[in-house]
Amino acid sequence: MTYRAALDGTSYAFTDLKRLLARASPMRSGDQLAGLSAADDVERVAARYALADVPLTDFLENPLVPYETDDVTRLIVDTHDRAAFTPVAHMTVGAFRDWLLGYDVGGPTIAALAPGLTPEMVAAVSKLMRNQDLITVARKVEVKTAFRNTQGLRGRLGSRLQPNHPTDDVRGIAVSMLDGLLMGVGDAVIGVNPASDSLPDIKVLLDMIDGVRERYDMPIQSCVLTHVTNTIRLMERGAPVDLIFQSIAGSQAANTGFGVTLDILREADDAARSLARGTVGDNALYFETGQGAALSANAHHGVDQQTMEARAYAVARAFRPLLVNTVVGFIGPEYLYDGKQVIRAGLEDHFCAKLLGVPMGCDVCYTNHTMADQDDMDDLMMLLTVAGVNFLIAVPGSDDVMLGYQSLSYHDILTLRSTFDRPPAPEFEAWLRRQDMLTAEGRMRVSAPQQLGRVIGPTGGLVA
Amino acid sequence: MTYRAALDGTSYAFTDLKRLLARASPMRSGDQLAGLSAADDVERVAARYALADVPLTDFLENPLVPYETDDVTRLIVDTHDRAAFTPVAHMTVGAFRDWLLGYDVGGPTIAALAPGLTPEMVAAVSKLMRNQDLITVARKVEVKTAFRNTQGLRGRLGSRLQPNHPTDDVRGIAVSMLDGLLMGVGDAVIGVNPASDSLPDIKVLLDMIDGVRERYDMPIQSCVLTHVTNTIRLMERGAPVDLIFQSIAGSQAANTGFGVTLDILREADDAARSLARGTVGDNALYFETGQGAALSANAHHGVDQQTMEARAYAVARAFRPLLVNTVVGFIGPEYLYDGKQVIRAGLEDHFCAKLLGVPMGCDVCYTNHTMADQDDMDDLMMLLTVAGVNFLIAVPGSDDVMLGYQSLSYHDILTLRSTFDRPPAPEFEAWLRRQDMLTAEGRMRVSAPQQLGRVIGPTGGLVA
Amino acid sequence: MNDQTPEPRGVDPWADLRDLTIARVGLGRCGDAIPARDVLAFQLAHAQARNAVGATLDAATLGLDDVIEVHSRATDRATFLQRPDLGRQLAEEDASRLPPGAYDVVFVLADGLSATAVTRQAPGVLAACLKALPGWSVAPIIVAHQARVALGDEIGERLAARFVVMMIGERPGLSVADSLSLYVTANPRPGRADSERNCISNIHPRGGLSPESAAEKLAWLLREALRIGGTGVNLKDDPSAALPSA
Amino acid sequence: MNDQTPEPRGVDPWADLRDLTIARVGLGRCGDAIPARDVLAFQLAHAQARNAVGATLDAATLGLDDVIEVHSRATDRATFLQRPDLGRQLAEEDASRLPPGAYDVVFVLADGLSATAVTRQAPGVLAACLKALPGWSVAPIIVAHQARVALGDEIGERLAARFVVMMIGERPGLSVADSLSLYVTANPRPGRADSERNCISNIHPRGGLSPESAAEKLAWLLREALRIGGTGVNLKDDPSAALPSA
Ligand code: B12
Ligand code: B12
Repeated sequence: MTYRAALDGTSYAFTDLKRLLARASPMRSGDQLAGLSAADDVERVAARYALADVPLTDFLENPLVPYETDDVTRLIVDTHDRAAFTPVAHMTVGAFRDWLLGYDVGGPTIAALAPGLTPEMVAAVSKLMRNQDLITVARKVEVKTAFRNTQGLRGRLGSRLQPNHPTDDVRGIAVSMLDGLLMGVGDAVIGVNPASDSLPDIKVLLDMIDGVRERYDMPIQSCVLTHVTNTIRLMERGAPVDLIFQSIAGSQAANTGFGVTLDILREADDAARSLARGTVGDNALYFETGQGAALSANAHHGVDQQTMEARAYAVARAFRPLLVNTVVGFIGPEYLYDGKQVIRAGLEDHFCAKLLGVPMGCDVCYTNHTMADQDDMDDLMMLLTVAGVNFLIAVPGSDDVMLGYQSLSYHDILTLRSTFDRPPAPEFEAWLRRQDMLTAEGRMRVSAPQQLGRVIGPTGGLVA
Repeated sequence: MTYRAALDGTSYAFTDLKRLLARASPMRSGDQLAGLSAADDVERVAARYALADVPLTDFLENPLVPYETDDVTRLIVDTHDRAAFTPVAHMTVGAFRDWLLGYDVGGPTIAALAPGLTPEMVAAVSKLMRNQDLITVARKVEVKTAFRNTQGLRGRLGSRLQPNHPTDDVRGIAVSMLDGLLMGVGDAVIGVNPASDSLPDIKVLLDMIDGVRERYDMPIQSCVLTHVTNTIRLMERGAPVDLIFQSIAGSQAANTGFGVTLDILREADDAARSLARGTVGDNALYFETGQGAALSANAHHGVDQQTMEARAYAVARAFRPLLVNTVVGFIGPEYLYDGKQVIRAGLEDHFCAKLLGVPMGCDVCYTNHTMADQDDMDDLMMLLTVAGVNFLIAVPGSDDVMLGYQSLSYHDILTLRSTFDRPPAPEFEAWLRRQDMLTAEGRMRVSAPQQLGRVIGPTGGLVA
Repeated sequence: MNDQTPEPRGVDPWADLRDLTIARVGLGRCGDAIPARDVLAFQLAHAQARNAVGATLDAATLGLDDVIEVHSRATDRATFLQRPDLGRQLAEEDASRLPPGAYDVVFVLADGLSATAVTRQAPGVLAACLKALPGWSVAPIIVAHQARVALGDEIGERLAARFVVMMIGERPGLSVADSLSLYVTANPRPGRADSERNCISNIHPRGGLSPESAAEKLAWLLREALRIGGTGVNLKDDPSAALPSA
Repeated sequence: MNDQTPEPRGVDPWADLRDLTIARVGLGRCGDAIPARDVLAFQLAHAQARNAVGATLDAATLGLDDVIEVHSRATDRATFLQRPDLGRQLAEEDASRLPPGAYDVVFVLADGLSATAVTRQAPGVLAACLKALPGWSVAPIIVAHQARVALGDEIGERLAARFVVMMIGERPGLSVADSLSLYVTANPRPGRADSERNCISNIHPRGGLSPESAAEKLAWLLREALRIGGTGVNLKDDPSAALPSA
């Protein structure tokens, strides 16, 4: 089906929905790389005019990636909830945008709608939104999840503590972890990316973090972000696994490139739930996504990268995860060229996920081959906090010494908490208070490492 | 005096303070145009290392623009308050940055310091700050002023209503004004830029706005932004002048290019005060500034554009203005190339002005020859609101049909008020309530133009 | 698209008022935001305005005889945009083509930031100006490429004209991409400050100044400048002040 | 610069702990923020890391005899950065220079995102690997320019090697700009997914993996791959699982 718009006498035609969506996307290096972008800004606006008139039902009737050969499409189509969709079933994409922005449409209304929305619909509507619109709508929605604490509550901001080390040295990781805990970071998860793929090495890390958690009776959850199949094996061997991690993407082929299937994820979910290690909730999966992952695996089916990203959220929500985050600037300038593109993508990803009911966080980050710097990250972290992001990721001094990129620093989390009055998860906040790490005004004291000294012994030896 | 830094064995020398400041500035097209930028990022960081070690007193001893030939320098030096300066007199620029960020240093401390700070000191320290630092420090400071309402109160956000028209048609301007008032915009000032330089034409505008103000008993102030010498003449003829406007810059030569001297500004201030039209205060001047104005007039004395801009604030504060704003993206890409540079400059300008005790607002804007779009403006308007900006400028639908550039829209002011819970000046808020234009939750109702129908008669005829 | 307006759909309370200005008034609201249709209209105008900045001036399309074409030192559009300093200086090879004469005024048609403005408005405005200045000795018409306002200073000096009038394209706006300005400078020479000029702006057919009104204002300014001995901030468009001494 | 630390100046409670990691721990605070000295150190590292991305690989400096140099279809650094697809395909003229042989393994020294990593680490790592694989039939060493990981697939296929080992420069980080990875792929051919490879990363002297440890891991992976019949997610670095069947 061809979509059309006529502007000032010139008429523009877009031969199908996926071309229309791609042409309507803001300028983005990944879509240019894939040869999908609009030829110029006028064509881009023409595509948006045409898109504004597309009925939402068109997305149900015309899957962008074939149902027959793609299990993500099947998941989207087969789990679509027609009843939930009813309130907006008669709308075009343009009307849907305006409706979402209305005062009458509150968080609960949008949350009730989520099972009736498909990733393609939310990607489409995001393309008609300015940055402020993405923020205005996203901040209406509260997506709560829980394991040993409660994430996603309005007015709070979670954080992942990411204490990576180039050789997964357990003491080195413990030092970075200590540094973060002393700054009140880590309620969302203490999550290590392991440099190594070795199961015994990974088990050492899980044991160390769990030991510290138990010793200090911390209401947090841990995770080592190795491949899901590794984590399943580790669980079988009795390792203390709280959350199971996996990178996911928006097509079956892209997930195959990551070495995962929906079945493996189902197996992981069952395994985690059966352990029942959560105390206040049972959301036990953790997913990362990022625009460009599908294209990078040549598994994008001619669909623009932001729509493919939104499809990854459909995968995520099927498994009721505790945490999902886009590692927005991580893959590099081939997909998001500069700070401006990273900021826009971060806001889009957060918006789309929240509309789909996904507990969305973000790794506000960039690589050294991207045209971006810490000023852009300051902007994005603040904008996402305004938008009500569930959690952000932080590393010591913004420098991830294993993954070779820059994320936020622990200090940045402090800045956000002070500036926007956003405490961490309530259970974790109470714990910080019990440890006397908070001042009366709720600020983190400057504590010497001895405060949690038993994490690391005085000579640097690990006491655990 | 030469300033030095050694990095990894390479040593860098900067022959004087103005070169050092220029090399320490973030990459910026105006400084590149002036041939003042660092050669590359490493030299830029080297300059910052050297700058961090410069004692603040160096700026007092080495004026960047000669005292003998520049009255702005004389103003800065002659009005410098040594006693107020004492708390930081021993510090280097680097120590000053860290001190400003400390929890102990609150708004009142910084406000007390202001008369002891020179524009060069605040420009210098801003160069060692990330965007978040500029925000963190600026939001500590409250700069209050008043005329018919109170501007600059913490937790509030003012707005200028800018109802321009290509031929200053009084009815056309009234329509744009009505549109803004119905959206609760205009407490800072209803300020028209006149296309024409004709005194009779300008008087018609002043009479119209003042008539509407009186009829509705609105606690607002008006201004027609013509040349200060025009406004003085108009006052002599009995025109209802509330605020006197002038564009100013950071050197005597640049001000000469604008056709003003400090004496003319003094005369203006006296004239405005003698009318005593303010009800709750007597701040009666309004200034606009913007990075690049001095360079554009070839009056920058080899000083980087951000430092020259901060010097304009020294001119401003000498006249206790009600309002000052940077028209940050207005002059064009020759001075601020893209959205990133505009955002950074907006945050710098606001920070520097607040540190100097200036009641700072911003025209969040860009021209059509700049690499920027409305998304960048969304980002900047939100960041400035977080930073506690006194007021922002807005025009109908973001499109200034006379000046040919894009500012914020009236709607954007609504968005900021809702998102950050920032009502306008208290006197104006009370007025809106009296007119029944606010809902119980403090949101602006959607009112038909008939609400303030007497501004414009039903057939479009001006009733005033 | 706008569910919040209290009026029934179809009745637009802004309809009459909208005729009074080209400003984007009465857009309606969805929550605090601008409705989608107007957001898109804005984006389209932005894309078009950006294209307008890049347009170039073709002297042949102006329909004028005997113009002298000159260039600034900015050799192309990209350089022009980034180097305003070069746009203010005459290309070396063009200087010799401007011999001095006993001229009262020289008109320069300069692309500035909108070549389209010059193409569309300048011929009409020029004709009206010439008509409004009977008896004035007018230098050959100059067409200047990649020109900023201050380029007129060098042109005027070389031609030894008493006044230079730059007819220059203003930065393209969203609603009007072809607006022309006249900048008038007495005794032009490089180094003149903007405070030594006067300006008549927003000449275009979409609610802007008409060629006739612009010409009338120009004629008034030029005569007044002769009377007070210069242009600039001291020359006020203020008939009531001028009257007593007139 | 840090007034808030409760400890007396000069006593740094982090001193010992800092030896355990190159991460930027214990920075101190001014309010919520990082002190100026560390902000500047960060900015310096950033400027240097950005320069490192642009570095190019000079095969002559590797000190190896008889290498075959090949290029991807990305003709220069800028193209390489923007077109990962081209970095995964062999330049047409180079294909013929890779005749098939009966090789167990081919080592490719590939610049990837850090030519410096290859220059500094690859010779040592290669030597250790060759030592750890006695009896293996090793193809001529390939040096690949403007190369992504997947370029090894085409190289391995042309040489008819059972395994390809890409020794490739990782994206430069702030603290380490010369870290090397090994990516191992069995039965290489274009179209292999990343799930069909294994990876050994972070090989560098600043707290990273040593050449010997990397070589040992590689040898283990290659032997295990022979045993289970392939590389990828099914090949787990999990000695306890391998043991029973060993
Ligand atoms: C960038 C990156 C990614 C990107 C790759 C996309 C892209 N276009 O660049 C994304 C985010 C998709 C990714 C995903 C994963 N990654 Co990764 N990744 C990296 C990182 C940070 C840099 C790699 C690099 O510089 N490559 C060099 C350039 C020149 O290569 P390239 O051709 O441009 O890019 C290719 C490789 O990066 C490769 N790749 C990336 N990660 C991995 C992981 C494995 C196991 C393999 C075989 C290949 C692979 O995929 C790219 C496309 O072909 C490294 C850390 C490091 N310091 O090296 C971790 C790293 C290599 N990844 C790792 C892991 C575990 C994963 C995941 C398996 C995580 C998960 N549980 O799902 C997934 C799946 C990867 C897969 N496709 O099978 C581990 C590997 C551990 C190990 N020794 O096996 C590392 C060391 C760090 C980590 N813990 O995250 N990754
Ligand atoms: C950009 C601009 C400015 C910039 C100019 C800097 C720059 N580098 O571009 C800044 C912000 C500094 C500025 C300042 C002022 N401006 Co102004 N400006 C404009 C604007 C929006 C666009 C001009 C344009 O497109 N020029 C074309 C390009 C190609 O020229 P250029 O060589 O690149 O730039 C030169 C001119 O723009 C010139 N210029 C700019 N404004 C003015 C004003 C006057 C009176 C003169 C003589 C020259 C002048 O200065 C630039 C450097 O030489 C116009 C509105 C419009 N629609 O045209 C108002 C406009 C021309 N400015 C106006 C005014 C009143 C002023 C001020 C006098 C305000 C004040 N009270 O101080 C000051 C002082 C100007 C001066 N130097 O004497 C009025 C003129 C009214 C009139 N008929 O006289 C206009 C029409 C609109 C307005 N009300 O603001 N301005």
